[in-house]
Amino acid sequence: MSAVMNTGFLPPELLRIIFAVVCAIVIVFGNAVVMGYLERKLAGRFQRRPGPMEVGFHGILQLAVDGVKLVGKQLIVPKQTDKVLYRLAPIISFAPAIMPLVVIPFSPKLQGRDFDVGLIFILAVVAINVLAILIAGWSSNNKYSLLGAMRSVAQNVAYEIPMLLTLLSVILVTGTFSLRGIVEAQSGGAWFIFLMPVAFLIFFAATLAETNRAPFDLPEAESELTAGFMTEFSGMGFSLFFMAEYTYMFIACSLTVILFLGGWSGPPLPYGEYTSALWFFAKVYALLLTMIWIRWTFPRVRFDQLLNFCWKYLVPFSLVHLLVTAVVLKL
Amino acid sequence: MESKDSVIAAFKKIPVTVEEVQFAQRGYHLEITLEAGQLRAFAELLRTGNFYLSFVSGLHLATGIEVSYQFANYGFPCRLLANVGVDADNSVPTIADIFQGANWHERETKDFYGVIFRDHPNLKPLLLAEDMEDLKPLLKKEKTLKDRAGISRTEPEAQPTPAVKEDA
Amino acid sequence: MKEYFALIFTGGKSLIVGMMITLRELFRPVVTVQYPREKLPISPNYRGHTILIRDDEKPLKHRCISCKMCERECPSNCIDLAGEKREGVKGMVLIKYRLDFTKCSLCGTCVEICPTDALDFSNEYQHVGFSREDFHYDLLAMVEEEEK
Amino acid sequence: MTTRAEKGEQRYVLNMGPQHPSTHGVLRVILEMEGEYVMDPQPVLGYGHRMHEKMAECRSWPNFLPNAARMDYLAALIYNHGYVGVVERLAGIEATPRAEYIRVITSELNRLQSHLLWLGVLVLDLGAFTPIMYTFEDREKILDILEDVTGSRLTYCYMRVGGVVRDIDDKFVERTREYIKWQRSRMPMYDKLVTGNIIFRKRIEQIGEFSPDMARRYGLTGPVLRGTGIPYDIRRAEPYSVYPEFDFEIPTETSGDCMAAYLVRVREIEQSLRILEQALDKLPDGPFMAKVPKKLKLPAGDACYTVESPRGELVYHLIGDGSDTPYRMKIRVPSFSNLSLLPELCSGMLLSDLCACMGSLDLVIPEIDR
Repeated sequence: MSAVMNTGFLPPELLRIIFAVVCAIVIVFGNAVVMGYLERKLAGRFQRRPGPMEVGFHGILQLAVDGVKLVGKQLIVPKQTDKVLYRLAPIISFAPAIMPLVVIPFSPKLQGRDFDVGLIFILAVVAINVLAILIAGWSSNNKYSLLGAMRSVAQNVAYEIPMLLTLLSVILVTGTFSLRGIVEAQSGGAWFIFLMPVAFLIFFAATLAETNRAPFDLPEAESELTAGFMTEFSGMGFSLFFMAEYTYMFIACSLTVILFLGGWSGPPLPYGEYTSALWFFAKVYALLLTMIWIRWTFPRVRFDQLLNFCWKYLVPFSLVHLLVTAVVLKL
Repeated sequence: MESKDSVIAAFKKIPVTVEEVQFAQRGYHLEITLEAGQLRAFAELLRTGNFYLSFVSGLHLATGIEVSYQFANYGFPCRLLANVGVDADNSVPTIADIFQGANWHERETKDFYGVIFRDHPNLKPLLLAEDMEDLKPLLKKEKTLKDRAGISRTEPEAQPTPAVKEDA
Repeated sequence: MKEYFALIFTGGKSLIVGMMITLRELFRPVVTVQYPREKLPISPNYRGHTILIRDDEKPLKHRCISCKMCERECPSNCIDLAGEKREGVKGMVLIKYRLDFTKCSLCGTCVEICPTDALDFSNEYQHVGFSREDFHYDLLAMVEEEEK
Repeated sequence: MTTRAEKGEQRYVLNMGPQHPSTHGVLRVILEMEGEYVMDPQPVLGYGHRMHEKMAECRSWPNFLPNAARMDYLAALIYNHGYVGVVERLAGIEATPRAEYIRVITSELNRLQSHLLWLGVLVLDLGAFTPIMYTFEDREKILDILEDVTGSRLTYCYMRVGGVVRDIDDKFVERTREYIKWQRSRMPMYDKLVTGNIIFRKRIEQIGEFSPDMARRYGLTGPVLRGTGIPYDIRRAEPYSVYPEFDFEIPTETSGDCMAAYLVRVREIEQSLRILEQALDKLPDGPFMAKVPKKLKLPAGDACYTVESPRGELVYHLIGDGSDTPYRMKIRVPSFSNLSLLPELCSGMLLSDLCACMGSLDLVIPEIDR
C-alpha cells in the first residue's frame, strides 16, 4: 500500500477503501458461517450431543447447505403485510452491519479508514438495527412480531445508556474517539480490563442486551412469541436477520476487545504489522464463545426484570464508575 | 367438620339419606341421594368444610338421567358420592358459583348428557365442537338401558360373584 | 440497601456456578447415539408388530389353527385371517393372515389369548412406508419367506 | 389510576393457538391482552378429545387397557394401575402381593420420568435449552429399564386384571438400583444449575398465588396443591395397593407459588427413589398373576379407585351392570381441574409469567381432553 502504484484512473486511496469494503464483506460472511457452525457445535457439545455431523466432515458444510436452503426457499409475503416495509426490513437490518468493519483496526496496518470519531460512528450505525427490528415487527402484521418489536425497542434504548457511560470512562482515559488511538493507549500491556474490570462487565452485559442475546433474548423469545419479530420471515429475509445478528455480535465483541482487551496488542509475532490481527481475532472469538456459552446456560429474563436490571443496577454503577474515573484522573 | 361422623351429623340439617359404605369394596365412604332442590344447600354446607369437588358425572338410567357429584376432603379420608335425580325438564341447579371448579365439569356433563345446569355462567360446549351441541354421545339406546336396581350391587351371598377368589 | 448488594453477589455467584456446570458438561463425552450409523441393541422383550412363530415340526411351519380367537378379541380389530378345510388334513389350514399395523395398539391381547401360542412380538421398530398399505403386514407370507 | 379501557384503548385478543411452543400439546388459550399484560386467559379445550368414556362402554374389560395408557402418555402405567384397580375392586379379585409390588415399582419409575420431563420442559419454557437434554439423559435410563419388562417405552399395556404380564427379573432389579444411585448423584447438579440460578428464581418466585381456598373451590390436587401447604397425597390420604408398607414423606411448601410447586416436585423425585428402594428390598416371591377367568364377567354395582398421578388425583368411577362391558366409566383427570383455575390465577399477569404458570401446572393436554 505504501509504494505508489500505477493505479490508472483510480486514486490509491479509493482503491484502498474498495479493498477494505470487500474485506469487510468477506469477514461478515465468513464470520456468519463460522459463528453459525460454532453455535450449533457448541450448543450440541454443551448438551452432550455431537451437533451437526451429516454434511461434510463433522458438519463443516452444514452452514453452506443451510445457506442454499434459505436462499432456495420461496419468499412468502403474507397478505396483509405492508409490502414495501416488509421487504425493506431485513435489508435495513443487514446493510449497516458492514459499515463498522471498515473502521475497526484489526492490526496496525490492517484498517480500512481511521476516523477520529470512529467509536461514535460505530454506535450510530449499530443503532439503526433497532429501527429495522421495529419495521420488521410492524410490517409483518402479526401480533407476536409486534410484541417482539416493542420489546426490542425498549431493550435497546435502555441498554444504550450504560454502554455509553462505560465508554465514556474509557474515553476519559484515552482522550480520543479514534479506535486506533484507544488501542495505542493500551499498547503497553495496561489493558483497560485490569484498570476498570467493573466497566468491562457492565459493557459486556450491555452488549449482550444490545444484540438480543442470551438471557436478554426477549425480542425473539421462542417459548412466548414463537419467533418474535422474525415470525413472518422465511428464506432470505430470515437469513439476512440471522447474519445481521451474528455480525452485530462480532462488532460488539470487537468493540469490547478494542476498548478493554487492547485490540491487536499481544506477544510479538513475525510481520507484526499484519499478523497481530490474529491476536485480535483470537480475543474476539474468545468473547463470542463466552456469548454462546452464556446463551446455552441461562433461562430468559422477564421483560420488566430486564429493564429493572438496566435502570437499577447498570446505569447507577456506570455513573458511579464514570465519577470515580474522573476523580482518579484528576488526582 | 373434622371427622366423618361429624360430617354425617352435619347432613342431618338438610334431610338427606346418607348411607355409609365399605371403602374396601366401593372405594368411597358415603353414598348420598339428594333431590335437585337440596343440591345447592348441600354444596354450601360442604363448602364450609375442607371439602373439594372431585368430579361431576352423568348417568343415563331407565328412570331418567342422574348426575353424581363426588367430593373428597383434604384433611381426613372422607370421599362422598352424591347422586341427584334430574328435574322434569332435564335440568339441575348449578353449583359453579359455590365450587368454581364445577364450571367445566358441568359443561362437560352437558356436552355428553344434555343436562341443563340452571343459571350456569356460560353453558357452551367444552369438549365437543360448537356445532355438535346436541350430539349427547353418552346417552344409551333404549335396549341397553338399566334402572337403578340393575346396576346396584346385589349381596354377594345371593349371587356368588363369578370371579374366582384368589385362594393362595 | 443491604439486600441490593447481597442480591448482586448471590446472583453473580449462582450465575458463575451455573456456567461452571455447563463448562464441565462441555468436556464430557457425548451421550447421544448417531442413529443411522450406530444402533442400540433392542431388548428381546421389545414389542414390535406381531408375527407368526416359525415352528419347523409343524407341517405348515407355524402353529396357527385359524381359530379366529385373536381376530375376535382384538380391541381395534386389525387382524383379518382366513382358513380353509383341506381334505386329508386335520383341522383348518391358514391361507391368509393380514395384520393392519396402522390400527394396532400393541396391547398383546392376541399374543396372550392364542390357544396354540402361535403369535409373538417381533423386534422390528423401523417401520417405513409411503402409503397406508405398506403397513398391512401379511404374516403368513413372512413365515413362509423365513425358510428361504 | 385510570385503566386503559377508560382511556379509550381497546384490548386486543392474542391467540395462544393450538400449535404454540409452550402449550406442549393441542391447547388453545385465548388471551385478552393489554400490552404485555394478560387480562383474561380463556383455555379452549377439545382439540384432542377422543371420547374415551364412550369407548370404555363399548369395550370389554381387558380391551380398554390400551386406552387407559393413551390418556396421559407420561403416566401410562399409573393410569393402567388405576383402571386395573377399579376392575379388581368391582370384581372382588385380589392381585398377588408380588404383582402389587411390581405395579408400585413400575408406577414410581413412571412418575420419576414424568417429573424429569416436567423439569426439563419448565426450564425450556423459561428459555434455558440445556437442562432439558440432561433430564432426557436420565429419562432414557428409565425408559430402557421399563422397555425391558413391559415391551414399550411410552404407552404401556403391562398390567392385567389380577396381576401383570411379565415378571421382573434380577437384571431389572439391579438396573433399577443402579439408576437410583445415578439419579441421586444428578440431583445436586440440577440444584446448582436450575434451582440456585438467580434468573430462574426471579422468573418463578412469587408468580401465581395458589391459595388453599382456591384449591378447595377448584378441586386442585397434586404437587401444586402441596405447594400451598395442604399435605394431600392419595398415596398417604387414601392408601391403595401396597403403599402403606413404605415410609416416605409428603413434601409440602407453604408459599403457594410456582416456586413452591417446583420445590415440591423436585423433592418428590427423592421420595419416589426412596419408595423404589424399599419396594425392591421387600419384593416378595410368588406368582405375578392371579387366576382370573378368561371371559371376565363383573357383577353389577359401582366402584371407585383413586390413584396419585404425577399431576394429581386420578379417580376411575366404574358402574357395572353384570355384562362384560361397563355401564358407565367416569375418569376424573387431575389436569382438568388444575387447568380450570387458569382464568382466576393468571388474569393481570405478564405473558411470560403465564408461560411459567402453565409450565408449573405440568399440563398434559390429551389427558385434559380425554
